[in-house]
Order: sequence, then structure tokens, then C-alpha cells
Amino acid sequence: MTATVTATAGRPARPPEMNVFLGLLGIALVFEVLGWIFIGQSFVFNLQRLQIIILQVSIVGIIAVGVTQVIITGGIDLSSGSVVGATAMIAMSFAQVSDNARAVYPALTDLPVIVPIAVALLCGLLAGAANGALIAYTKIPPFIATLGMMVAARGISKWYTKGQPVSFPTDSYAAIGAGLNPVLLFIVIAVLFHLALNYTLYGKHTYAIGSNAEAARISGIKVERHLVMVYAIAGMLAGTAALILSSKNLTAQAGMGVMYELDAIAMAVIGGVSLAGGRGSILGTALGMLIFGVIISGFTFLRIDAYYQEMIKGVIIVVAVVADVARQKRRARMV
Amino acid sequence: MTATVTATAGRPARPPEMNVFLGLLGIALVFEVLGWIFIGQSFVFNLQRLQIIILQVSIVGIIAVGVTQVIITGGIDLSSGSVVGATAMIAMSFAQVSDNARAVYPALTDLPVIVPIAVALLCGLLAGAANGALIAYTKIPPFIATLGMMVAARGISKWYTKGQPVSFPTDSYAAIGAGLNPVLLFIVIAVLFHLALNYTLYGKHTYAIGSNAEAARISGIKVERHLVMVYAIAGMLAGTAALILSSKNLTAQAGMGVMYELDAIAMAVIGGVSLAGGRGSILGTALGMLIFGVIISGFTFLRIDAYYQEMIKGVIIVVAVVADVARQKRRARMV
Amino acid sequence: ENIGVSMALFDDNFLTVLRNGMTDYAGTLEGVDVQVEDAGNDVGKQLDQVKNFIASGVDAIVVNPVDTSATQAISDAAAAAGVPLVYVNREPVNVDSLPDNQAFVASNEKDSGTLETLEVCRLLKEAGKTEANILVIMGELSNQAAVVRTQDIHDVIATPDCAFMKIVDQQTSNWNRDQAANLMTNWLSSGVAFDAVIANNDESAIGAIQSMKAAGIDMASVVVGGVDATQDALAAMAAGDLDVTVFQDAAGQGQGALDAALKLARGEAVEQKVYIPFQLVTPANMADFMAKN
Amino acid sequence: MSDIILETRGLTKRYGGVHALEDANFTLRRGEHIAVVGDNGAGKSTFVRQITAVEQRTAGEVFFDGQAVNFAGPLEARESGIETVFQNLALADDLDVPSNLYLGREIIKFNLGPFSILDRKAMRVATQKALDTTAVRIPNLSNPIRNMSGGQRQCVAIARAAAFASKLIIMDEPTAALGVQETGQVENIIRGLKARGVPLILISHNLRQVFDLVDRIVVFRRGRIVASLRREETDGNDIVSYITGVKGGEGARA
Amino acid sequence: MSDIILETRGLTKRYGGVHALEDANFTLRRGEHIAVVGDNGAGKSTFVRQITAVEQRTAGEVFFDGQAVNFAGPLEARESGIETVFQNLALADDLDVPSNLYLGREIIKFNLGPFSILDRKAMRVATQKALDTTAVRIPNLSNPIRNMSGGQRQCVAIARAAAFASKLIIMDEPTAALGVQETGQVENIIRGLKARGVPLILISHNLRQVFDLVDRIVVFRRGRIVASLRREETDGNDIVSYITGVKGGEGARA
Ligand SMILES: Nc1ncnc2c1ncn2[C@@H]1O[C@H](COP(=O)(O)OP(=O)(O)OP(=O)(O)O)[C@@H](O)[C@H]1O
Ligand SMILES: Nc1ncnc2c1ncn2[C@@H]1O[C@H](COP(=O)(O)OP(=O)(O)OP(=O)(O)O)[C@@H](O)[C@H]1O
Ligand SMILES: [Mg+2]
Ligand SMILES: [Mg+2]
Repeated sequence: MTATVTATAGRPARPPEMNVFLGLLGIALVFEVLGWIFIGQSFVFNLQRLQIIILQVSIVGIIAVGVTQVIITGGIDLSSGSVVGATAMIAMSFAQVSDNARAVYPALTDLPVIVPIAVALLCGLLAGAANGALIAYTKIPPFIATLGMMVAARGISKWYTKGQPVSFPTDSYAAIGAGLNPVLLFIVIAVLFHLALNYTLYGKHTYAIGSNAEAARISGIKVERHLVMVYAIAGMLAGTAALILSSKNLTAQAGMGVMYELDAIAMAVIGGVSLAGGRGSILGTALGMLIFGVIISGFTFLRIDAYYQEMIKGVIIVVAVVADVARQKRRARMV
Repeated sequence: MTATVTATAGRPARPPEMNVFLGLLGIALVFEVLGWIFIGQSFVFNLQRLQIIILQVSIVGIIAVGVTQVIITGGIDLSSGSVVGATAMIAMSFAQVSDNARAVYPALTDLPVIVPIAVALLCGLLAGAANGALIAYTKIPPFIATLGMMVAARGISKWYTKGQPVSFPTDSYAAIGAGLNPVLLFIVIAVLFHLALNYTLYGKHTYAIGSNAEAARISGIKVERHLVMVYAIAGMLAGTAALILSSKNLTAQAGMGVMYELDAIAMAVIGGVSLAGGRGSILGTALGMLIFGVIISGFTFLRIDAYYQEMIKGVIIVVAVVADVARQKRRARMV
Repeated sequence: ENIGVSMALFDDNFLTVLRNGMTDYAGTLEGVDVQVEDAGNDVGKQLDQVKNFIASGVDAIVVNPVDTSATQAISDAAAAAGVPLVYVNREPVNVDSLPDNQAFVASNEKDSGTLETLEVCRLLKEAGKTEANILVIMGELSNQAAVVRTQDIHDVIATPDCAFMKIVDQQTSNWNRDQAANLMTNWLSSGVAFDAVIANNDESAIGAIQSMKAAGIDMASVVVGGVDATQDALAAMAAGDLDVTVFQDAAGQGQGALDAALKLARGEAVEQKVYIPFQLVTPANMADFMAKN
Repeated sequence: MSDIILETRGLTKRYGGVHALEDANFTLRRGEHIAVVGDNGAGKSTFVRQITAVEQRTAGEVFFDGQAVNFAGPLEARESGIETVFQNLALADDLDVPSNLYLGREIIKFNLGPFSILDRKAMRVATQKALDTTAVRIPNLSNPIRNMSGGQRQCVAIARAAAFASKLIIMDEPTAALGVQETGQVENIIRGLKARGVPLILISHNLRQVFDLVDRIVVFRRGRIVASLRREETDGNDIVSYITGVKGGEGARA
Repeated sequence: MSDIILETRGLTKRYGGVHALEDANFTLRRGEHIAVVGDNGAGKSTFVRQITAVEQRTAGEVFFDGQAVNFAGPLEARESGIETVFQNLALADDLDVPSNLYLGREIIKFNLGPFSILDRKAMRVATQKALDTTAVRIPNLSNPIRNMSGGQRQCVAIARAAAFASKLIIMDEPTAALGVQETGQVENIIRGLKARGVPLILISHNLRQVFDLVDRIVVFRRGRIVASLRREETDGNDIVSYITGVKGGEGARA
């Protein structure tokens, strides 16, 4: 008599990213159909539109890549938008041309482009490392640490030039964010971090900490050091975003990046990253980002009254996550 | 032979609110000392200042009472500021005087004050209930549900009068938030909710859900219904805040309440409410609120340059929470 | 004297110039101490700031109102404490019932959008258009200046003279250059045909210009208007990209307001209503404004 | 009134491709105490989760007290009389012992709907009594559960189920974390339930305990019920051979 | 080299007013296997948490491998050779079995500092081997630990400790959640450790198991060590009387 083996290894479940991808297709389809009905043209089959769909979200997308890792560790980063603002101001002030009567540092104009790049990365890194150190060593909730940084960094950006915008960058600085460069940079960053999260020690430890920080610590992961690294990298990515944003717009202003943090978080969560930590992927976040891009372009495409757009956007954020949660629950329950 | 009983019942530990209170005293003391040094006058012993200290935070304080319960259930409410904005616009439009050329509803002017009050409470209640229902029944993270509501409600407030401010309320409406009324209303609300959280079923279930929602459900608590109630009450308190705010300022504006949600959350967390859920008190939140009030007034008192205020405020938020966390840890470890 | 100043918001380019005009001027005066607060575009916060000033015993208060319809409560608070008050830049709703020790130094926001749109209308006519499609880029929808300036556009188009202009779409950029640039690219990708872009502020106009240039559109064929006459805007005008902007003497307003506040504090008489007009800026007269904002 | 209090027919639960429970046919008579044994991952807890509606079953029927039931959740199961001690103790960590014991059925001093006033003193006194039956030593009832040892937590959960026992009690490895003395006490509680005629399903890895306490032993193996034996007609070695798969065929009716 | 691998002198831990551990004097020789028994809340887990520096002790000294040690945290304890299976299994719920087994000591294909490339295949193969020693049946190694039964989780934790055993292993109730077969396997693992000469501290409520496996039995009662007896010089009843307080005085040197 032998016992029957009924419990077989499960076939790999459909990855959650698939759901997000289907959601993206669905939303695009809706705009496509409405487009033919109301505007009489295609939404999707328009090269220029496809470009702007990605272009307009790729800067926040870069932030979202950093935020994704932070959320996977079980944390959150509310400071990224403000860090973008402060970093843009500071970096841009080292990228001004000499024939600008009001340069922030008249003695430091026409510097090689590497200077503002280094400044931006460093500023972002420092802000992120400060977040990480606070969270890791004082054990205060990430929500609070990064809220404090959010307020403080916005203060810095307003104080830096007493609110004056910083404009007139050198040509080489202006080239960073020109054309489709933001998209290319996003893709490079996303691929790098996809690899890092899936195939390296860095990724494994990031997921482990988000899943059970105590277990990770007992198992010998240097949780504190790792958290500082994760937040520092997220800050550096915010710095990168500031670089591209100010270059693309040829100006840096104290109000830059307001609300970017919430958009970035929403992108990640729509892409299936769990706010409880331990679960999520860069691929999901990228898809969440594209959903944002499609929505923004779709609104303008359909000439929806600006007054309705925010309401609809709020609803779409919620519906996207509701749909994802529902699908995952159904899958877990039945199959 | 009898075994020794060394494990005795612990004497009740110092409540965490005590720490917050000491923090409050400390901060006030710093301003007092600096005041005598730099300004040559007392910070604390100035009736007018004491009034404004409480007055300027009591409206956000009312929101914070609602947010405190939400956080105790393990949730968060990012929508309260936007709900304040939308509710203020809508309520105020039912409180306008008839000799106003630009009344939103020219046919509905000079209404009894109960109408706008009911409208405000209802609007807040509905927004909160929508949050709660989404969170309870679709199981999406509170962060996302209320983020969606935040965006949507801000959209509503901009759309409602296409951005036009709504002004010229009736005298009875204007009386609601006049003088020290906001403070009185805050005190009444805070006391009521202190009692509700500590001595009623409502409070017990709120803490239980935040502590272990699964256990609460299995134990027979109607978790979903309770969550809807908690968020609805939080929404209603935001509606109350909108009422007082618009009455106090004699106007309602689409941009009202921006960032109030973060201030309210910060007040609660500074007051010892745990973002993980299950722990915290209204008393703590009220103390956290006073810390905010003291800081804002102290900055103006010391004539600190506005450019530095935000930076310092960010730092203080963080330091307050760090200090609280550190003290609690030390207490747990040694005593 | 101690003067408390509550600004509507700090991260606004125009108001920054105004604020700096005020503080720079204070620096040249003996014994005048100016404390500037940021109301963060929050009417409630602004009222509280005024009360904080009163509690701290300032000699006079300058308010740049977040919302001109919220000034009644502010006037009441200052009047109750007997502290002189001066409104700056935005005309308060209670302008006709101000107490004796209150005054205002402001511009009429209605003028800005009207000047801008009229000039765009003129340029389009000059180019021989009999039908013109307009794209409107609004500022933040909850902001009063955005609401008024947008209304101005509609009002001008409603006049028979400019009725040949037709708004094909109006969207918001939240005052923001980046969002305006994205918005314009989205419009371009939809193939919207247009002859002019009217923006609520210069930043938005510049964003639209950048996108149009990236798409290879000849800027001579499009009329673009903004408001503020910022340095960036004047540079864009010099490059032939921006056709119209509107100047407001921000620094002058700041100075004027501070002067009025000081006089009130000393019990001297002041003119209660000082209107500072908006001025149209075109390539023809832009040189006059280069050093101003 | 039927003699059968609980019956399952073809109860099945799959998680993705994992067949955690397959076609379980199980019967429990009034007053009967049954033990469920089986290897780790055999599906015992899964079985309990389906009966108590913590999860929704994939297929099959459940009859309770003579009626086909389809509980929407554990609350309904409990309201119709099934008390359960779950394997992952369902306790609210931040609350103290009385609050946990009375969670969801608080004693009320003054009825105001959801805002009813709690009778904290009454709950405290009753809690002390309920705990005395388990002989667990908890120095301070007002300490949050978070700070209790594994055994102390377990005793709170068991005391809760026993105190509110009605039509059926299910215990999933109730003594796994308990010391010698507490285990003895829990076994006494179970004997008390037997005397009161309350039916019981006991999941346990401790065969000594199983043979001491129950009338019938049901063996799970790889998601299936492979044996259902009266205590008298079997012995430890026999049960072990079913558990390990040495004995046992296609499945048995429990 | 001293014969003693671990010694504690006057080890004490208080939580607020709760004296969880008082003046514990304990000695473990190289190669020796010791059982720690005692009622729930007697302080056994607390004792372990102090040795492994999961918490910081209130007072007392710990000597490990001949030196006074003052580990800053569990990581240091582990790095100096103490492997522990904690009572509340320290597993990362969202990760799969190999990731958990190798948590903190991943096998690396290519060293790039923190961005070193993982050798996932090697870890998978080694994991399967390590698990085979515990005889637990885990259908799919790539399933996250979250979906495993209590016993399966326990086996992963034990397999981890056994696989990396070095100077000392501590197991806090390792078989509490385990089935008959798996318990047997874990006991075999422990015998294997004995044969390899790896010293062990085993916390267990199962006296049968304790007498089967260890050389010496230390009894905790109410935070104190009340007895330390060689297996040959005692029996089950004797131990029970110490546990329950019938025997045992002011404390003993373990
Ligand atoms: N949520 C889930 N998703 C996927 N598989 C699951 C889930 N829950 C349980 N399983 C699997 O179902 C099988 C049965 O698990 P169950 O918890 O019922 O075992 P058990 O008999 O209670 O074991 P133990 O004695 O160890 O508690 C196991 O193989 C387990 O891995
Ligand atoms: N963090 C804490 N705060 C307060 N008291 C605690 C804390 N941790 C443990 N205790 C108390 O210390 C005592 C000893 O607990 P411990 O967990 O060491 O018991 P144990 O012997 O391991 O019991 P078990 O066999 O049930 O696991 C208990 O009375 C417990 O309530
Ligand atoms: Mg089980
Ligand atoms: Mg223990």
C-alpha cells in the first residue's frame, strides 16, 4: 500500500506584473476606442505620442526605481520630491554660463559639466544617506524620517537663492536632459536595478529586510548598513532626476518636484510593490509608470476638462490597485 | 522547600505621554530662555501668545484626533487636507449672504447655519466612509486609498467653483470659528474621543484591529464595519475642521488644507501614536499638537528668518520622534 | 521698527522679486527690522501668522494676501489689536471699508490677463488671421491669479474685436515649466492646429516654447504670451520665441508697501489706495525692463 | 435531531498547484472527541481553516448541526457555536489579557451601541478565574500579550475557547508550546469538556496525549484522510504506520 | 584550552518589574549536550536571548570559548560560532527556502562587494541536501516560506542551524511543531551533532526526548536555575518535581 501523492509542486503562478501589464493594455485600449469615437484618430499608433507618454513620466520613473527598493525594505520615502527641488537648485548653480548677469556664483561659471553632475549625485546621496541613517540607527518610522527630510529639503530649496530661479545652464548641461535622453537614462537605470534586485546580494538582502528585518539581522545581514545604502541610492536617483529635470527645463526652481514623491510611490504600488515590504519588482514599477504616462497623455488627447482630470486620476489610482489586489486574491483562492 | 517568587508584577511604567509632555516643556523653555536673551521678553507669560499658540493648531488638531484613531487601527489618512478643502468650498456655498453678487447658489442664500453645518459633516462623513469602505472591503493599502481620495478631493475643490473662492458667509456661520471657539471645539472633541477610545467598545475594537486585525476578525469583531466607522469619523472631523477653518477665515478656497494631513500625522506620531497600529492616545496627540503650536509661535517670536523655519521644523519633527523612540527603548531595556 | 510680512508663498518667482525688493529696501533703512513669513498659499496659516505678529508686538504688518477674499478676517484681527496693516500686490476685497490705519499697494490682477490677451489678439490680426485657434495654459487651478487671468482671456475673446479667436483646449500646468512642456508635446502629438498659446505665467509659456522648438515648429508662426516678465522670459523674448509678457513692478510694490507700513507705524498719513499698473512688454520695449525684475 | 454534529463531504482545498486537502469525508458525533494526527504539511490546519471558514474551500460540503453551512468567515462559524484555538494564536499583541479573552464579546456596563461603556473590572475578575483553570502563572494581567512567553500566550487562547465553549471546540496543537504542568492542565480542561458533552477536534503530534484523551483518531497523510480508527481498535505503532505511509491506501471515510 | 565552552555567572534579566531571569550560573563543557527544561515563563527563552545577545542583559557575565564576551547583537554571537534556532523562527516570510537557508551567507558566483552575483543554482542544490537530512517534505522549494506549514518552517530553521553548525548550537523547543516522523529526524540530527562533538543546549518540554538525547538536564523555575542533574542520576518524576516546585530550593549551580 502506498500513499497517494496529491500535493504536487505548483506550476509557477502568473507573475503579478502580468496583471499590471494587462491593466496598462486595458487603459490604452479605452483611450484608443474613445479616440476613434470622439477625436477620430488613433491614440496608440502615433510615434510622437508614444514618445511623450514615456518621456513625461521617465523622470519621476527614475525616482520610482529608488522608491521601489525603499518600499521593498518595508520603508517609504516622502522626501524624494523635495530632494529633487533642492538638488536641482544647487546643481544648476554650478552649471551656469558666464554671460548671465545674475549667476549664483559669478566666479564659478562655465564649469565642466562633470561638476554639476557630481554635485547633484552627492546632494542626493547625502540626503538619502541621512534618511537611511536616521531610520536604521534611531529606529524612527521611515514615514517620519523622510517627512522631516521632505520639509527640511523644501526649506533648503527656498533658502538657497532666496527663492530666485536658477537658469541659463551651459550647453553641455542642457544636453543631459535633451530630447529622449530622459527615457534612455530611465531604461538604463531600470535595467541595472532590475538586475541588482534579482541577481545580487544587494537585492536578496533588500527583500529579506522587508520580509522580516529581525530574521535578517539574526541571520547576519548588516541591516543598518544595508538600509543606509538603500536610502542613499534612492536619494542618488532623486539627485539624478533633479539633474535631468533641470537640464530638460533649462531652469531650477524652488518649487520643482512638488508631489513627485507621491507619484513615484503610486507608480510603485500600482506596479504591485507591497507597502508591507518584501514584495515587488522594478518591472512592475515601470509598468505602473507607463500607466501614469498613458493616463496623462490620454486626458490631453481626449481634451478632458482640466477640472475633471484630478478627480479621474484619483479614481484611476484606486481602481488600479483595487483591481490588482482583487486579482491576486482570486488567484490565491481558486486557480 | 518552596520556590522563590522573584518575578513580581511590574509597577506601572511611566506612560509615553509623559515623555512628550517633558519634550513640550523643554521646547517652551528653550524659547523662553532665548526670548530673554535676544528679544528681552517672556515667551510663555504672554496671554495673547498662549492663545495663538493653541488657536493656530487647534483646527489641524481636530483633524489629528481623527487621524489618531485611523493610525491606531494600523491605517493612515492622507486625504484629510484635501477633504478640508473640498468640504470648505461646498459648505461655504450654502452659507453665503444674499447681498453677495457672486453667490454660488444665488437662490440659496441666507440659509440657517444648520444647513452648511450639516453639509460639512455629511461631506466629510461621505469622503471618510468612502476611504473606509475601500480599505475594508477591497483590502487596498490605506496609503493608496487615501492618496486617491486626496487627489480626487483636491480635484473636486478646484472644480466646484472653477477655482473661484467662496466668501461672504452669514453672521451665524462666521460665529462658528470666531475668537477662541476653535480651541473650545478642539477640547470638546478631544475629550470625547479620549473617553471613547479608553472606555468604550469602539476604542477597544480600534486598538484590537490595529494590534492584530486577523485576531480581531476571528474574535468576532466586525472589522470591516468598524474600519468604515473609524475612517468615516475621521472624515467627519475633517469636515468639522473645514467648517471652523472657513468660518474663521470668512472664506473658502480650493487650496485650503494643503499639507494639513501631514501636519496631523506628524502631531500624532510626535505624540507617541505608533504607525504600526495598536498604540497611542488622544492625550499624546494633543501634546504633539501643542509642540507644533509652540514651535510656530516661537519662530515668529524669535524672528527667525522664514527661510530657516522649514529646515528647523523638519529637524524638530525628526528629533522629537527620535527622542521618544530612544526613551521608550531605554525604558524597555533597563528600568 | 519691527515690520512683520506675510507672503502668500515663497516659491513663486514674481513674489520672490517683490519680497526681495522689500527686504533689500529695508536693509538701506536705519533701524528697520523686517521679518518675512511664508504662508505657503494657505489662508488659514496667513491669518495665524498675522496673529503671531500681533502677539510678538510688531509695529506694523504687511500682508501679501493668499486670497483677496480672505482679507476681511485679517483686517479685523489687525484692527482689533490696533496694529497698522498694509496689503501688497493683490487688491483686498474689503478695499472700500479699510480702517484708517490700513492701506494697500497693489495691482489689479484683471489687467494682466487682459493686456496679454489683447496684445495676442492684435498680433494675430496683424498676421492677417481671420480665424485663430488658441491654446490656453492655466496656472494652478486653486490659485486666484490663475482663475482671474484665465477669465480675462475668455472676457477678451468675448469682445467682438477678438471674437475671431477660438480656444481649442485649455489645460493646467500648475505654473510649472516641465508640466507645460509635457502638455505642449501632448497637444502636438494630438495634431491640434493652433495659432497662439496664451499662458497664465511666463514659466508655462517657456515650457511650451521649449516643446515647440523641440518639435521643429517655427516660432515666428506662433504667437506666445505669458505674464511676469521674468529674466528667463525676457531672454526668450530676445531670442524671438516669446511674443508678449506683462510686467508688474514687483520691487517697486515691495518698497511702496514697506514705506506705507513705516509711515502708518509712525502715525503719519498715507494714501490708502495705491494702484501700481501692469505694463505690457513686447520686443519693442523689452529693453526697458531688462534690469527690473 | 441527528446524532452528528459535524460532517464534511469531499472537502477539498488547493493553493495554486498545491493540493493541501483532497476529498476529506469526516464525521463527528455529539459529545465525541476526535484527534486529528498526521505529518507536517499533511493538511490538518488546512482542514480546520476550511471548517471555520478562515479560508474558502475549493470544493466539498460542510454540515454543522444538521444543516449544510457555508460560513462567510470565522465570525459566522463562531456565532453558530464553533470555538477554535488556531495554530497561530489569534491574539492582539498590544492588548492585555482581559481584553484578549473578551475580544469581540466584551462585558458592557452601559449599552450605547458601538460606544457602549466597558465593564473593565468585571472582565478582569472573570479573566483571573478563567486563567486559574489552566494553572498558568501570569504575573501581571495588565501587561500586553506581546510580553508573554509562548506558553502564557497559548494558555490565554485556550482559556478563551474553553470559557466560551458551546457546540464544538477545535484545538490546533494546543499544547505544542506548553510545559509539563500546563499540558496537564489543558488535558484536564479537555476532560472537563468531555464530561460536559462538548464535542472536540484535537490536532496533536503527541500520540501519548491523543490516546489518553480522545475516542477516535483520524489520520491525515498528504492532504487525504487515510484512516479513522477507534482508540480501542488501534495502538501507537499502528497510527505511526498510517502517518508515515507504511499503511493506508486510497483514503478512508472518517 | 579550557574544557568549558560556555559559562554564565550571575546572568540576570529584568523587564520592568518582571524578574525573568535571576542570577543564572550555568556551565557547558565541550561536546556536552544539555537540556533546559521548566514551566512556561520560567525564563528559558530569556536565558537564550541573553546568551545570543538578542537582548542586552541586566547583569552578569557570559564566557564563551574561554573568553568573557559581550556580543553587541545576535550577529556577533553567530559569527563567533553560536548557531541558534529561536522559538519564534527567524525566517523571512516572502523568500523561498534556499534564500532563507542561506540568508546572510549566500553563495556567490562573482564578487562585487554588496552587488555580488548570487549562485542561485548552487544554493538550491545544497538546500535540497540539507533538507533531506530532516526528512521534511516540501513540495516546491521556490514557494515563499509564508505558505509553509508550521512543521515545514521549523524544519527549514533547524536545517539551517545544523548545516552551519560550528562551536555551539542552541535550539529553543525545536520539535514543538513537528510531526512524529520529523521529530525523529530532528532527534537524529541532534545525535549526529553529538557524534561530531558539537555542544548543544536543547530547550524542550518533552521529557522523553530530553532523556533520550542529552547528558545533563538543567531545570529553570521562576527565573532561577533550581537543578542541574546528570541524566543517570535522575528520572522523569524527579525532574517534574523540580519543575513544579515540589523539590528545589534557593537555586543551584548548573
Ligand atoms: N496559503 C498557502 N499557500 C500555498 N500552500 C499552502 C498554504 N497554506 C498551506 N499550504 C500548504 O498546504 C499543505 C498543508 O498545510 P497545513 O498547514 O494544513 O499542514 P499541517 O498538517 O497543519 O502541518 P503542521 O503539522 O506542520 O501544522 C502544506 O504543504 C503547506 O505548504
Ligand atoms: N519583553 C518582555 N517584557 C516583559 N516581560 C517579558 C518579556 N519577555 C518575557 N517576559 C516575561 O519573562 C518571563 C520569562 O519568559 P520566557 O519567554 O523566558 O519563558 P520560557 O521559559 O521561554 O517559557 P515558554 O516555555 O512558555 O517558552 C515570563 O513571565 C514573561 O512574561
Ligand atoms: Mg498545522
Ligand atoms: Mg520560551
